[in-house]
Amino acid sequence: MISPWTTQILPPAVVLVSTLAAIVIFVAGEARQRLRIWVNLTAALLKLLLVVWIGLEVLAGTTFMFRFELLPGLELILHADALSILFASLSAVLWLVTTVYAIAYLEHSPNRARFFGFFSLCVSATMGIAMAGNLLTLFLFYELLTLTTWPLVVHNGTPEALAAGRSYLRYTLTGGVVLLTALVWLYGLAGNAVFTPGGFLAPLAAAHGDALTLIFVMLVAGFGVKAGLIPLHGWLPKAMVAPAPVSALLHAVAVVKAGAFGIIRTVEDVYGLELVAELGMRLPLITVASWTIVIGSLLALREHHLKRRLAYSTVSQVSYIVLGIAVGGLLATSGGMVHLVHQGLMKITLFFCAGIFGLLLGVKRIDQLDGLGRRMPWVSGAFTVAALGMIGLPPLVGFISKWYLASGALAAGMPLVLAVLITSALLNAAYFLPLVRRLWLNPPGTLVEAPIEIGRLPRLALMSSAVATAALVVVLGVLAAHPLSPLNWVVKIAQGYAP
Amino acid sequence: MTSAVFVLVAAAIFGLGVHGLLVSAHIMRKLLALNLMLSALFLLLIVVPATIDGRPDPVPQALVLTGIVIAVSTTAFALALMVRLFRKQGHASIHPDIDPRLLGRKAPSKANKTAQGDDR
Amino acid sequence: MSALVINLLPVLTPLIVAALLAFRGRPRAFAISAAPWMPLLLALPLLMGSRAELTIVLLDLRLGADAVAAPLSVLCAVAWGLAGWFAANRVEKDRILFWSGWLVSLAGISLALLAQDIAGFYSGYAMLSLASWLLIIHARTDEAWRAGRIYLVLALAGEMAAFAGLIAIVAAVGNIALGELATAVQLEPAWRWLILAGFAVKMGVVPLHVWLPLAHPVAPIPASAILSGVIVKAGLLGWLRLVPPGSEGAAAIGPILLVLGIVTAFAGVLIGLTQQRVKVVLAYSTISQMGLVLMAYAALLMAPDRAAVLLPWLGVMALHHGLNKASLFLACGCAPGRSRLRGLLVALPALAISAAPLTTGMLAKTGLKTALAEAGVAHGWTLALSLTSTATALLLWHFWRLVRSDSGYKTAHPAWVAMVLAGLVVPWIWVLVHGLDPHLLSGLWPATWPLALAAAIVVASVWLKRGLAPRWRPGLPAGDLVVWLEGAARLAGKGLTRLARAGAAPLPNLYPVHVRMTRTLLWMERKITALPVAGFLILGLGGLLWLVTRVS
Amino acid sequence: MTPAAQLLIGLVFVPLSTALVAVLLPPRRRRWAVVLGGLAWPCLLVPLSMAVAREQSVVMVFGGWAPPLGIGWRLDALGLVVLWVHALAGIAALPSAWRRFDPDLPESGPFWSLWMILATGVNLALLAADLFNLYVALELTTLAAVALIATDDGIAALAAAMRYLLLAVLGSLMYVLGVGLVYAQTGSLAMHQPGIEALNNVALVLMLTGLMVKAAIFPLHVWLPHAYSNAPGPVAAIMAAVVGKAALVAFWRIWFETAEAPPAQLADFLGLIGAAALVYGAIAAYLQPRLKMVIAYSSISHFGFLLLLLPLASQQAFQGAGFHLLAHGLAKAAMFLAAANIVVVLGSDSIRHLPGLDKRMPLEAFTLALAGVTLIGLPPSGGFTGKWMLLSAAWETGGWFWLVLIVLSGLMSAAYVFRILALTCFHPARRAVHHLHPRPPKITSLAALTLALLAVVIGLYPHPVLDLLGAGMPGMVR
Repeated sequence: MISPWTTQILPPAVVLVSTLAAIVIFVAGEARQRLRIWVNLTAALLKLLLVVWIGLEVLAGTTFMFRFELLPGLELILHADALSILFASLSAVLWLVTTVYAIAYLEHSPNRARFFGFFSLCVSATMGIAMAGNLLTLFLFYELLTLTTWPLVVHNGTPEALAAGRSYLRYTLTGGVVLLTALVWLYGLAGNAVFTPGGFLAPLAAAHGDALTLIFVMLVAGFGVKAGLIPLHGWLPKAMVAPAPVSALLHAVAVVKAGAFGIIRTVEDVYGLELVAELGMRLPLITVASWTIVIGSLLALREHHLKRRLAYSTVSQVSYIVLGIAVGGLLATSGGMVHLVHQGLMKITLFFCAGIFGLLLGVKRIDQLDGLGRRMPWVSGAFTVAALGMIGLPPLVGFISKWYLASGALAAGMPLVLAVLITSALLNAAYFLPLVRRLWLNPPGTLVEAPIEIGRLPRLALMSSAVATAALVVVLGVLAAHPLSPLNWVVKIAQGYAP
Repeated sequence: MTSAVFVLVAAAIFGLGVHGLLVSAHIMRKLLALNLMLSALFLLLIVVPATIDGRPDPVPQALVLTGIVIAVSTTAFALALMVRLFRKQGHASIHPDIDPRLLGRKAPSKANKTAQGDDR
Repeated sequence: MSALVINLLPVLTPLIVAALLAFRGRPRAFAISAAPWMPLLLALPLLMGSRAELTIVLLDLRLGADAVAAPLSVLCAVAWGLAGWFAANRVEKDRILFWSGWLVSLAGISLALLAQDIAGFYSGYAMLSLASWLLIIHARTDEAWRAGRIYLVLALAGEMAAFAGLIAIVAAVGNIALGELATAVQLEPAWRWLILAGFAVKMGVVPLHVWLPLAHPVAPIPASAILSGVIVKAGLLGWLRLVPPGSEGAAAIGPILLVLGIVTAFAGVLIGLTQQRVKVVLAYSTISQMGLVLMAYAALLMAPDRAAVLLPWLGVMALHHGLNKASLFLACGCAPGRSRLRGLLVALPALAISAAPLTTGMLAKTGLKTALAEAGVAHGWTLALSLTSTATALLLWHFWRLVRSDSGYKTAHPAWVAMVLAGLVVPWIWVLVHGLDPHLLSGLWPATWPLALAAAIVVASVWLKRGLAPRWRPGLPAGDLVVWLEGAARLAGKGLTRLARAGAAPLPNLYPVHVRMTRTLLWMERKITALPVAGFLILGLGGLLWLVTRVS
Repeated sequence: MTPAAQLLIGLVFVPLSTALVAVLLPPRRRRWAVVLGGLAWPCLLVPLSMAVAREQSVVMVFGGWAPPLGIGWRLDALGLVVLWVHALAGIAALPSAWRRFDPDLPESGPFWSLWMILATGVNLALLAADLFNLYVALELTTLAAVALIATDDGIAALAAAMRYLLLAVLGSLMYVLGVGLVYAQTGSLAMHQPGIEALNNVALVLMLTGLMVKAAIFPLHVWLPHAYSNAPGPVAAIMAAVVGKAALVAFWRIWFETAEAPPAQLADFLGLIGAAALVYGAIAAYLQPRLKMVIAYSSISHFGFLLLLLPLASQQAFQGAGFHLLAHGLAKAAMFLAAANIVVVLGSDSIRHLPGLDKRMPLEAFTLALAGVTLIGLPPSGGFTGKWMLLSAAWETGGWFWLVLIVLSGLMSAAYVFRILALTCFHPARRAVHHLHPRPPKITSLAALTLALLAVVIGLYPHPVLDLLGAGMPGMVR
């Protein structure tokens, strides 16, 4: 058995690992590349180990809880339940991969110390969000995330990067402000309460129904900004000017997922789905999510810039999570939550590949993809796998999420949701299959720029990270029923919420 | 009755002073006006409390004494400052259109528009 | 364990071989040489008849061969294998593309055949649909792309419809074994219709048939052989799996399907007669034949208790049509007009398909008639059936006249011969193995007169110095309906893009505002910094505060 | 008289005597004297804090002369907090001042003693327990501040100093007028006169207006931006940290202590003025072409923010405002110190020179960022804590307008802070080389950084300060 002291110290430790890494990187400065690489990798590995450890302990039934009183009656709580482990392990794994990728990707670019420093900070913020034990802590790390991702977005320093950064801040800070208002209000009503499955607001519903409704709307809006719920998605496609590793991490784990995770926590652990339904907020939430799914796909359809198309696809895909949560019930909840992981894997693969194309071949637009399959079969293969997964073709992970979401929707008696899912699947096919076709079947076009030659090792690192995540997309899909698969983990969680 | 007269007089002087302080361009005039206001103030301080009860009140006297000290030092300091200013810019006035405050010190005159250009 | 291996081999081996294609040099050569034999692996589970369960794979995958899959497995093993042999020598262009599509679709159909749970079946089916797209667009001409696009749209839409239906089942009872389906769940009719429609796309039931006439001509010959011979039957498999006979409420929809079937049977022939391209004609013949299969299936739904007898008959129909149609397609690549022998080799399957006496076609017809009899359908239907034979015969005569002048490969390929023989023999073996009563004598006359009628028409038309197809040619394009559909789709696409553009209006750029603000502000600051203004501001504010205290 | 009370004398006389000694010493020695004095008086704060924590306030009366005639000093929690800001900012400013006012430079002469006189004035203003005493203290502060601004010999600085002087004097005259009226009404000058009937509104308004001038509350702020932005770096830092705040504290005192029940509508009106200041300052800061101007206008915006305490007027709000006072003071001082170094290196603080600075002066860039975090009030930082307390106070009093306003204030600060950061670290022109002067010794940057860090860290462990401020103010609990 694990000592109580350890149960207290582990959650903050997980958060702080990458913070320390960031400090070391900042202090070490630009020149010390070797040191930086080692610090990055060791920190990533260490974090992964810690998360795994905590995960096993949680599986064994240990409760992790770290409390720190920020203000009288205002606590900073880090805890670890199954849900936080889900998110934490996802970001830990993907951080490791992305670090490898980023080291290779930025091999010759300036300001690497700054980049990796904020990169690590951003990850520790994400960890904090995963481990947060109450809304205040969640909000705190949510704001930190905004702060630490902004430098990454504007990293290139080009005018459009700055513009993207501005709109990113406009959106996220406004969202943060809305959150803060809701938070104050909520604390005024309910005081300092820990996340509890099924929510803790039910007793207040009778007295302050309208207030709770309004707060719910504000919370969802605040988190929805990062989750890219339409019409709060404007920043997302712009943020594509960031370097590929950033957009990969932003889209797969850090930012959008933080928003979705916040919505999950709000619905499941603060309000509880029953209360949400009671307040008449369930249907609107479903509507917004469905609307985002469809419109996002349509917008992706009309984009001819590769990364922007991927961005809109993110907008659409992340709402699957919200949709699953809002529909509720064991199946749909599992489907939504497992999509947190699955979408992350697929999307990060897509962005890795897009980044490699952009970096090595200068390919930015879709019509430049022609015939790249011959040029880089492995990367194109990874891209294809992820794209097919996005469409939801069996036996890839996307299929598993879709399967659970759809059956959950019907089990909850909502055939329209099923219609939305099917429409989105068809639209996904409509905007992903042409890319696959261009990669493999079109005659190679002429490159806009001469291919850039990078060292063998970096090239290997880039490709292997893309291929690794693609392999995960396949394996987790094929072995979905394995007791240790994300699916089963999520089903455990969902049983806690929707028995 | 008499006190009322004093109050009125003080008010009038004070008003004159304010006008002078604000409107006149030359700093010297401003300082003179300032001293005018001060004396009006002292007059008021002496008169007003005395109207409360018959016997003279020591406190205002003390206040006025302190006030006079402060007034003198302020005036002296202001004069010194004025002289410095005059030596620097050749005239003893602080009209905002003359001083280049909105411009970078070592990079005069262009800072403004280029600065706007910066965060495009 | 062995059961596991046996059931996994037909699915995994093609995939592994397909993966080998990716590596230049020896692996690729090996893969191409090994590919044609892959279908034979299907024989293993069929002969062993063993079942396996992989609790950690997909959503608890269950595999095994059963009576429903048996005829299709045989068909797949034989037809696909022989077509593979043909392809091994005849496909030179883009072999990697061809073989990867070939192998993956093979793996898909194997999985669909062997899977015993819903998710597994759907996975195999989806794999098949997507991979056969690769076979269709193999030529990569504009025509091929168009055919591929239309096929893909229809296939995906059908898949989604089927998905919706089977998800409805899953939502009710979870991912259960297909065997228990009939009894496990009662379904809203709407869902059942979705399933039927979804798989009907593969079957080419009118009006969902439009992809067939476009896909067959552009695909390489062996590819169209299996498309038309085997892959279309996957739709039948889907019906049998997900709307099994005996599931309640299914009997009610039998008659509707019956009508659909007869309509399809005649429509296929009529449109086919107007076509001038060999493979298009064959495609339409396939459509009409599928109409017959649909009728048989409808009868099966109406008489579920006789399933034990009717299923084998359905198998006979599938085998008969699959093998013969495949050999007709292969014929297109063997210049059949060049010698008497080749003419015979074309005539045999053609006669069989038009149900000449003593051919497997007669068997099929007999089976269908018994099925209808079992279903207790009025006698008029059998007459209609006989007429379909006449129509088919005319269509195939039309085909013969076109194919005679066909100049393709000059040499015949042994695989073709083998396929023809298989078509002659295999259905008979099947009948004998299952101990079915072929009704030889009673079936002779009903099988003869339609052909005689057809012959008469042909002779008459020749005697009248006319082509079989009348002078008046309704200029139906291949894939009739699809032309209008495409137009509609284009309009819809325009609408969608416009909508999308409206959705993503860019944020206004605040910059000009920003400059103006700066100017205004600096001006204002300069103004209020001037001492008079500042001083009066102070006094004014003081006065204002005082006024505020007065109001109450 | 308690021993703690004795220390109050130290707070005033240590700086004062240091100033006198500094005048007498030869120029080369002055710095040393001031360093000693500037480090000495903060030490007194430690025991005093304990004393204040024990019994809410430390009071002393001179030589038995009871007020009104005698002079009484009183140190309460609020004063203590500002004193701490003053002390920390002063210590942090030492290195930079040491470098800036090298004895070999002509203007260095008066600076050191002037600084100590300023310190004396500020401490006195924070201790003053009666209205007239406060006047004297503020006057002293103003004169010293003006002189300090004038130590930078530029025309701009002199003009700014002169403008500051004249406006401040006008303000203080109005204040004294008000004091006179108060005395006429109550016959007492004590700042807190329990049990008097409602204060004469004219007097109240006069005093408040006078103090608003000194605290640079919009629209009476005109002297501040030019004064701060043209003053020498360390001077700007010290002034930004305390001078305005001393006046603001006095403002609060008169509002809550002297006028026990000020008219409610006046409170709301002042709140509105605060709101206007908040918005105007933020916009102005966003549009400024010079770094120090940006920081100065942000001060104006935050003073407006602090004015929101009046309408909220609850003990919790008071805690929040006091804490924000602390955090903001530290952050502002840090920013001005960093800006001072930037000016030294670039020879200008025009923001068009900023791009690429993070390479040459990473510490300064980092300081600006950290202080910015506090100004925006992002968690976890001192700014956030103060904002949160004020927010929950607004929620409790049901002041929705104020709540929304406070929340938006963070957004508005974010606008100018991130503009500066974007320019400094990420602008395309970042690789432009501009001719550079040798950078000041690292310790100056470190001092600034420490202040900024402090401003953030207090947000993590605010309890001691909040407990200190827990007592609130008389007339606060309505």
